Amino acid sequence: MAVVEEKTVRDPIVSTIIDVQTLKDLEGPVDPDWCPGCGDFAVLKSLKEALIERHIQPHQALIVSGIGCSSNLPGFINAYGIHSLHGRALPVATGVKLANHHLHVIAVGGDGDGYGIGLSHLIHAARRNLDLTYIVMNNEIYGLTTGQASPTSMLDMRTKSTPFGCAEMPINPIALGIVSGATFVARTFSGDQKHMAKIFAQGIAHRGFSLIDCMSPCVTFNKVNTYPWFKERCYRVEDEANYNPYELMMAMEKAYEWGARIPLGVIFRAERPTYEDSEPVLKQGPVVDQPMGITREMFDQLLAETM
Amino acid sequence: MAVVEEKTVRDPIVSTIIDVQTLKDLEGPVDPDWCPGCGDFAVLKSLKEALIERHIQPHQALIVSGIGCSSNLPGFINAYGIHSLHGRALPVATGVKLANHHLHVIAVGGDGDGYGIGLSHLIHAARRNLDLTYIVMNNEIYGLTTGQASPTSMLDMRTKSTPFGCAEMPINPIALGIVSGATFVARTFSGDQKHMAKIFAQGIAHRGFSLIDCMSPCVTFNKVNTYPWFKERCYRVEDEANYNPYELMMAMEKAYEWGARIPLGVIFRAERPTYEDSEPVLKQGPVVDQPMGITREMFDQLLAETM
Amino acid sequence: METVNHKPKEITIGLAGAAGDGLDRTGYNLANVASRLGLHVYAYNSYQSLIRGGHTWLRLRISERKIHTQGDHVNVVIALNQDSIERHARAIEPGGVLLFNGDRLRCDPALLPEGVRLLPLPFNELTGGLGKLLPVMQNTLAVGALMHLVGLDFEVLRGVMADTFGRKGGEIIAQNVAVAQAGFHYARAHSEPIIAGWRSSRPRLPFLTGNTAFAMGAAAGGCKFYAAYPMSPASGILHWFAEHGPKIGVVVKQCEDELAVANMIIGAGHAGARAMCATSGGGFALMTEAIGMAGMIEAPAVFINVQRGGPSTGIPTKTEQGDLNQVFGASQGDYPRAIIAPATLKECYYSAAEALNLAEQFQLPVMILSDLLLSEHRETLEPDDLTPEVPIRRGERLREAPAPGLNGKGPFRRYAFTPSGISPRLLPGTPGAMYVAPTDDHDEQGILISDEHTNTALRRKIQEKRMRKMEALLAELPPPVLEGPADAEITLIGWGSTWGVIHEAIEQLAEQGIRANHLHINYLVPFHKREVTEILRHCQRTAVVESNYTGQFARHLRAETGFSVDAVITKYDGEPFDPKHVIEPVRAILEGRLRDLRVTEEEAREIAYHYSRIYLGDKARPVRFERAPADGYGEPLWHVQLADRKSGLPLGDLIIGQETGSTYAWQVHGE
Amino acid sequence: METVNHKPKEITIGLAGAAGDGLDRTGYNLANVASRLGLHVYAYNSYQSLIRGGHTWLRLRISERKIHTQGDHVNVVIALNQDSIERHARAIEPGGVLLFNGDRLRCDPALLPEGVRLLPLPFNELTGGLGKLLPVMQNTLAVGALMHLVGLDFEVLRGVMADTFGRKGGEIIAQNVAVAQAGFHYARAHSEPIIAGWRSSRPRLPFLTGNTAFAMGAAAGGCKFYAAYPMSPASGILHWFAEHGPKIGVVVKQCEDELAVANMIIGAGHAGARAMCATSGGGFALMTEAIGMAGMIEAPAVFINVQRGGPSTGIPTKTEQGDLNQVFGASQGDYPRAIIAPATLKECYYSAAEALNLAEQFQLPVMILSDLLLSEHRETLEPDDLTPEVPIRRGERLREAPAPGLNGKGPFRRYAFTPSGISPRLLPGTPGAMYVAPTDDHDEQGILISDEHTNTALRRKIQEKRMRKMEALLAELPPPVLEGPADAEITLIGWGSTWGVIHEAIEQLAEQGIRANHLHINYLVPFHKREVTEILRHCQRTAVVESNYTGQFARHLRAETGFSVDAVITKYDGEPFDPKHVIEPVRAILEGRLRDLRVTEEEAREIAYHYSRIYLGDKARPVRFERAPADGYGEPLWHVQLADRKSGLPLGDLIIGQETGSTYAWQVHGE
Ligand SMILES: Cc1ncc(C[n+]2csc(CCOP(=O)(O)OP(=O)(O)O)c2C)c(N)n1
Ligand SMILES: Cc1ncc(C[n+]2csc(CCOP(=O)(O)OP(=O)(O)O)c2C)c(N)n1
Ligand code: SF4
Ligand code: SF4
Ligand SMILES: [Mg+2]
Ligand SMILES: [Mg+2]
Repeated sequence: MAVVEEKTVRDPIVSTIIDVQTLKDLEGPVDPDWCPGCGDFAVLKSLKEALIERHIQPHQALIVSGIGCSSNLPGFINAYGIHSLHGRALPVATGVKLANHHLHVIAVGGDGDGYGIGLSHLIHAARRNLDLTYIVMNNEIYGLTTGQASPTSMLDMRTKSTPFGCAEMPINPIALGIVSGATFVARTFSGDQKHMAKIFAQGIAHRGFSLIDCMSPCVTFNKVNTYPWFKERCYRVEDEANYNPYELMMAMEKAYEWGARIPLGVIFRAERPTYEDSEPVLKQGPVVDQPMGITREMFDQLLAETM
Repeated sequence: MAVVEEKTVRDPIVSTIIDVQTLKDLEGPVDPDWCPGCGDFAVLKSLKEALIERHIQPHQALIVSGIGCSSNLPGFINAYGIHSLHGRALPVATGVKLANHHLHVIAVGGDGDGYGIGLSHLIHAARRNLDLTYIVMNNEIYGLTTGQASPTSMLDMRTKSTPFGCAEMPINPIALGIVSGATFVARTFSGDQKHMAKIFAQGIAHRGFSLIDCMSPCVTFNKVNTYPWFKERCYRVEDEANYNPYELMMAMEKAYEWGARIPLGVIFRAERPTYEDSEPVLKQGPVVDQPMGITREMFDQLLAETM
Repeated sequence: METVNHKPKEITIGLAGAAGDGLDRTGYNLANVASRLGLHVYAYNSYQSLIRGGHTWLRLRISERKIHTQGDHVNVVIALNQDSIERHARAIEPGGVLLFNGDRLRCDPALLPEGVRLLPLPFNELTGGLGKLLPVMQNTLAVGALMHLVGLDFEVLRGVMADTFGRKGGEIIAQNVAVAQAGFHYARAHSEPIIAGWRSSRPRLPFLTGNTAFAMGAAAGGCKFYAAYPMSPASGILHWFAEHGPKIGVVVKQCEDELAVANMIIGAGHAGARAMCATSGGGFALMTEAIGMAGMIEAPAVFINVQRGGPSTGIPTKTEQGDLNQVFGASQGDYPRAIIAPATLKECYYSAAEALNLAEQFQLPVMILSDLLLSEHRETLEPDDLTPEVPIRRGERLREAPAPGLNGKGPFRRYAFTPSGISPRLLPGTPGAMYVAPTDDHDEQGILISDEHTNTALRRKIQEKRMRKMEALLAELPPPVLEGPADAEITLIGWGSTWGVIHEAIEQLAEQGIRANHLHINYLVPFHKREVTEILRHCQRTAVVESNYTGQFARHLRAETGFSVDAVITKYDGEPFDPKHVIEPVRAILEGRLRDLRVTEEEAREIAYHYSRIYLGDKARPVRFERAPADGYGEPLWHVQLADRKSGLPLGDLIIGQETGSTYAWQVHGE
Repeated sequence: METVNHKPKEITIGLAGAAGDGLDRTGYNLANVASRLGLHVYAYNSYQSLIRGGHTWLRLRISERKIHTQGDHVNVVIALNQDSIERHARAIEPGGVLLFNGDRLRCDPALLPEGVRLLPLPFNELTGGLGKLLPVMQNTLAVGALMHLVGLDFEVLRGVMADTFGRKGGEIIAQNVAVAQAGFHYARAHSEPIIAGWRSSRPRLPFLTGNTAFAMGAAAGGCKFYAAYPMSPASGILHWFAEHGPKIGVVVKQCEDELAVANMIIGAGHAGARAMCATSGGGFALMTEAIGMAGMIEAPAVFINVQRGGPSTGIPTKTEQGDLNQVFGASQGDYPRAIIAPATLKECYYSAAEALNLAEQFQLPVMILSDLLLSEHRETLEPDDLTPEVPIRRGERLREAPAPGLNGKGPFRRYAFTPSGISPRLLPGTPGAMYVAPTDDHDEQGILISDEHTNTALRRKIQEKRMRKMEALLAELPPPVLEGPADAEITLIGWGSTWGVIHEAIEQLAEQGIRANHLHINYLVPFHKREVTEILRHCQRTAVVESNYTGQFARHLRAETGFSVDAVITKYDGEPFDPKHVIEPVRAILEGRLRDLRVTEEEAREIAYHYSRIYLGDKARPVRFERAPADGYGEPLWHVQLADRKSGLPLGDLIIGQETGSTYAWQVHGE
């Protein structure tokens, strides 16, 4: 067995409740530098409220983002964070989670980040059903790069990269999330922050992969999908008498609703074993806490296989 | 205006019918080197038959593949071809098509190629609705790399990379294709080659992006999803009295059917303008045939914008 | 038209404010006034990676003669917020002026160097009668005032405004002109101009960015397909193409990621359309696999990497030349390719066209290395510097399929093993010449050699065939030449965007009595090994000037030639070299002084400002700097006193390591 | 135990057939017989990129002493199909034997070199009574015969078979043993052994691939997370981990692509689990952006690139050392990292463990360069060559959050600007020390400096902090040493997998009276510039030996030291160097002969076989080779006569260019 030279004593992740926090406790070292009015402020606030509601302490949470205005979020909250690469929040988050599944790992980012360059990771993460929460600040534009079309920009929308109008059908994140195997798929809106916080808390509580698409207006570059535009259209599915997110086809129809009416809330849910459940090594607890190296007996056995 | 030094005279793409070909005319320079019994033989044959049926001459077709056993196909057929990179058949095909949209561009490859590493391109190509045909030889395994799990490997399947069983829900290519905006989504089976050829011909005839998922058994590495396994389960949706592929939700339910019964045929269709229709530059014909450079008047105008 | 012995006039104006203040638009309008007068302008905007707020610092250097850098000086500053006054007032040269909105801002006289005047503009008073005004109108007022201060013709400003606001209608134009006029009159009433009597009767000059030059050059050179995924500082090329594509017959495609971008342009290039794309290092990383494919299937395609500060996301709106290693090492294996580093705005234009030529003639990927400085700075050119009449060389192509049968009678041999390594192309769609272009290695016809039998013979010969193209390519490229006096004490070697600053530094060194000359390398791969070695062998002393930490080009030079330069003058703080950043190290080299990496007072100030912003709510500012011994921290220290911004009272001392730059402690006064 | 002056015995057995013939399993069983006897084996399998069919050529070299290459010879060939007889019979050395299934195949005596015997095995006759047999049983028969021919103990084969077929039950074992025995008896009755009396009383030797060694070494070194996307020739590591992960506590994840792989292991490494991945060049291209991220956020992670023939998809099942440029240039900008090139099987094991140490100690990405030869060849080791007792050095880590307040009392400074550049780590999950690890550049606490204000001071100091780690790292690494006589006529310089062949070539050169020595470089980045320069300064003549076209390492050496070697001995045809491929160029260098790149007769044969397969339906084979003058093709030619395989009648001449290797014409006889 290997000799670990500089063994380090680590506190185990404290999963018991230390204290209930206030929003102030969750303030990051710097203030957000988003444009005044940016939808991402509501997302940040909702995430803090959800962490409080779920009794998650700052050191128990790790927030991974990609690159974009929205992906600056981890810098604005008091928690562990990785501000990773454009489009790669989910694989980084997956690595963290598999190394230490006692951490609450939350991935955040923009629509370009998650539905553009990172789309494949989203779909594979969904079918993998790791216990991750993925919050997408969908402003239907590339904010940080100053206003090009995003994969959710609506047909014919004029942007810096499509001055004559977008020619591609936008991504339908809700429907995509459902068919990819996400077990919790929701939509929220920055103009309805309390509802957003509630959905975040549910998403975090959900065991398995949750995708939360947040309509988070970019007040600087998207002059179409504005707060009033959404306010006029959004309603909550919870308010519909018979809505059952566990019914796949019902959810699918809801997923396609976009126009005069835009549904908010948990559109789809399912129960499926998580990836962690199926990984035998994790039965012994997080691998970061497991012994390193191979014992002599095991080694001899492994070597014998080659002879 | 630039002086083109070595101007080359090219025949325009001959889009009229020269002659009807035989399978022999479409034989490639070398014989396929797939394992005897591999499902891809039927795909090759069906593609040849479909080209004949559509009266497409060898020089009018360009077949782009990725990397994999299946992606060797372009070498086995008499047509132009690009045997590109693992997962990149669709962007390469898109580039070809945008450069010369009079070519019939067909992308082919495996499930790992298209639903694994190349998944994001598939979804974006679908919503783009370029007039491309994409044929995926789905054997639910990585063939060329000798038998690891693929994104369509069934839950609990044992492979070289999952000796204790696959832990991820497989991709549902049909449902994914539909929600991504593909306007023609079909499933075929190598054990029903004539049907496959018919569907290929329809997919090629379809104006817009068509995704054709081919159940193409790997006789060497996939001992679960074999010919008999499929034969027992597959049926044709055309044989169902009321099946209407133009009805989204009907198609979606069909897309989820996988188990005791597996539907073959055109699962979903829609009519939408193609990307070529919306690109103003292509109204003048393929860009490969358009003049190169900028005229003096235009140049002066462009420069004036900077002053 | 310059008379002999007339030292060309010049002035540098700095505009400072927050992102979103409309400062760049204002600055470029101002620049256009000068360029319409036939004056030369060089503009560099130092901005941050955020959309609103933060700090933007735009320098406009205006001169009677062609200039190649932003220079070392600033004569006039327009400050749009309090922070800007604090940061930039101290840099104004004697005789200069600080302009700001007097209603909102004030300037502590202690901040002002001697001989610098203040010109607070009473915005409300001056614009009271001009209707409801947007905040951005304060910029307009300042520009009006500037017309007087720097002696530019107000009528030209009127014309620029008419064009700029043309689409918004006459009322808006009138309002803007009125505000500017108010500023102009106020300045005339309260201040002498600091410069006047510009000599110029030249026509309007084009004023554009390197990115626009790349785009226009490519279009002139026959580019028919441009694909991109947005990434600073390359996005300007996409924006230009998106805007102009339909007019000039270029298909423009924004893609889902850079993987798609690279693969699409290769597909288009293979099909016969000249194709290009641009990105920065992060996106380029994703393109590398495809670039190797282009090398293998011998498809023409052009890839621009506009470098920014790295590693990783780095400092995304800052300049650096740190991706040479990356571009050189793009993709696995050995394959033929070219790497070009244009040095000037004009070269951006022509190198894009030339890259498209080389890509088609030699059937390989061509990479262009630009950087934020080169791509995003704006500069005037002479009207005829750019021309649409660029040659388009398409290389060896067959018009139709060769007759059937080997020996000129066989199946089409797309990869024929010719002595030059160039195999004649034939485009897909041609009847009778079907072939497959495979990324697996293959024989002359494109048939794989990787599957049936170990074929060491064909493998060897096709690898040699491909690589032979590099010799033919090198022969086509003009070798670099030494500029300046042959007997120089020191030879400065540069690549890419540093041409301008080296050029100016050498002029200034000459004035200081130091003879330097200049070797600039445009073609990084293939490399003119023989010619460069021959030049360097005769140099007295050599130094590479480049914007990165490790001296990537100096290493490349050594790798290609075995020649080790005497020194590498590097800068890796994100801002471009000013001439002084070259001159001072050159003097140090000549005097045998070592480079001092310790934190300077200026840097200690920067670090203290950062500390104040992050930890003290931006309420304090650095006021006193003292050097102190190690004092328990293992290195000499800076004690920087911070004082309350409002009261001026000292708050505490920030202890900064002089060697590491570490912020060790914050000692609150009285604690 | 070897007596002095006893020249160690050795023999090389070649197995040739099609993929899917079960030839590798057969070969490795055979090898295990030898390794269980304590004999050393070196096995190299030359296979193609297809699943069934094609051609596979497995060489097993068995020796009494430790050997490091597949050698230059072949003494016994087991041919499983007609093609294999044709291709390999001619290479058997005098005294050797050709074995094949006499029921199906025949050998044209013209193909057989003098002194080589045939041993056709009458399969049906010998196995008639043994039940229904799978085709693969012909291999078993041959192995049985081999036991006699090469003097190995049949009983040991019985044991290997029992273990191999253990799971399939006693009946299968019995059947296999019976078939083998039939072969054994038949050989004994019809042939003398060609070697006997092996001296060995050592214990069983481990016999494994480089990939297995990497996996085991990593596991022993504390790897807790392995991610991969399948790619030859790296997949063996994935397969080993997938099989053993649950038993040894390693989480193994197959991902959707290499982008995910790289980013996942960085996430895991950041969270505190030692993490590794492996791929080949194409996949590595996709990992590069993430590697730069690891450099920036200072996350430990290990990336193995198992090189194969490039560029692009290239020759996927062939070996090459062509990715040095790529790995060196991975990602944009300058960042600290290490690149290690293990040279032997044993080093594969220890370098994986060491890479994990360096990654954690210095908090940076570590890249390992292997290649197909090193990773996929199999070799015996001494039983105690590998040990699980490897040191695990985790580097500077804090157990708990420092008390609040700057000056050891502040927020946790993850990126503290320390003199060594190493900032103490603290794992996420620790109470009270929350920080963000950003790919944007940042201050000591991880707060971005790219957004609010141009911060040239902090940017400079953090870039220097990161890069300082390279010095500390270099100091930790053992410098290379010169092996062999100090006064050698020539110094052979290698890196990676060429160690073995250089080692053996030097031995053989010594026998030929040529004194050579050997400098092998294990650490490519950082580079022991001083030590290497010092060694090379004293060498008489120098040559780098490497498997690529451009001499990437020779260039790297020049770039790092300025030292240009006298010659580069390259090979880029996909097959590894045999000792002769080093010895002959060394002699040429010493004699001042230039390298001749013209197509040899052997190569003309290869090209003709390819032509026959592709264009003549494989019905012809080359029979006569004549050199001819240029004759209108601009270069001297080979005229290769092809004859009908069955009738032996000449069919025509293939005209091949000697310089280009181009297949110019096929002249049918009588036309
Ligand atoms: C590989 C790579 N390509 C491109 C970029 C440039 N880039 C930074 S942010 C961004 C898109 C931002 O859009 P989104 O993800 O929607 O975030 P938002 O700013 O709108 O919140 C892009 C393209 C990058 N950083 N890395
Ligand atoms: C970037 C990259 N990663 C990995 C590989 C190795 N590779 C070649 S084919 C293949 C998968 C093949 O599976 P699939 O696409 O399903 O095709 P099949 O062989 O099953 O037809 C992989 C992973 C590669 N060539 N390139
Ligand atoms: S640009 Fe848009 S997304 Fe970015 S901070 Fe401003 S409002 Fe928000
Ligand atoms: S391995 Fe499977 S997919 Fe590949 S050729 Fe053989 S049967 Fe077909
Ligand atoms: Mg966005
Ligand atoms: Mg497959």
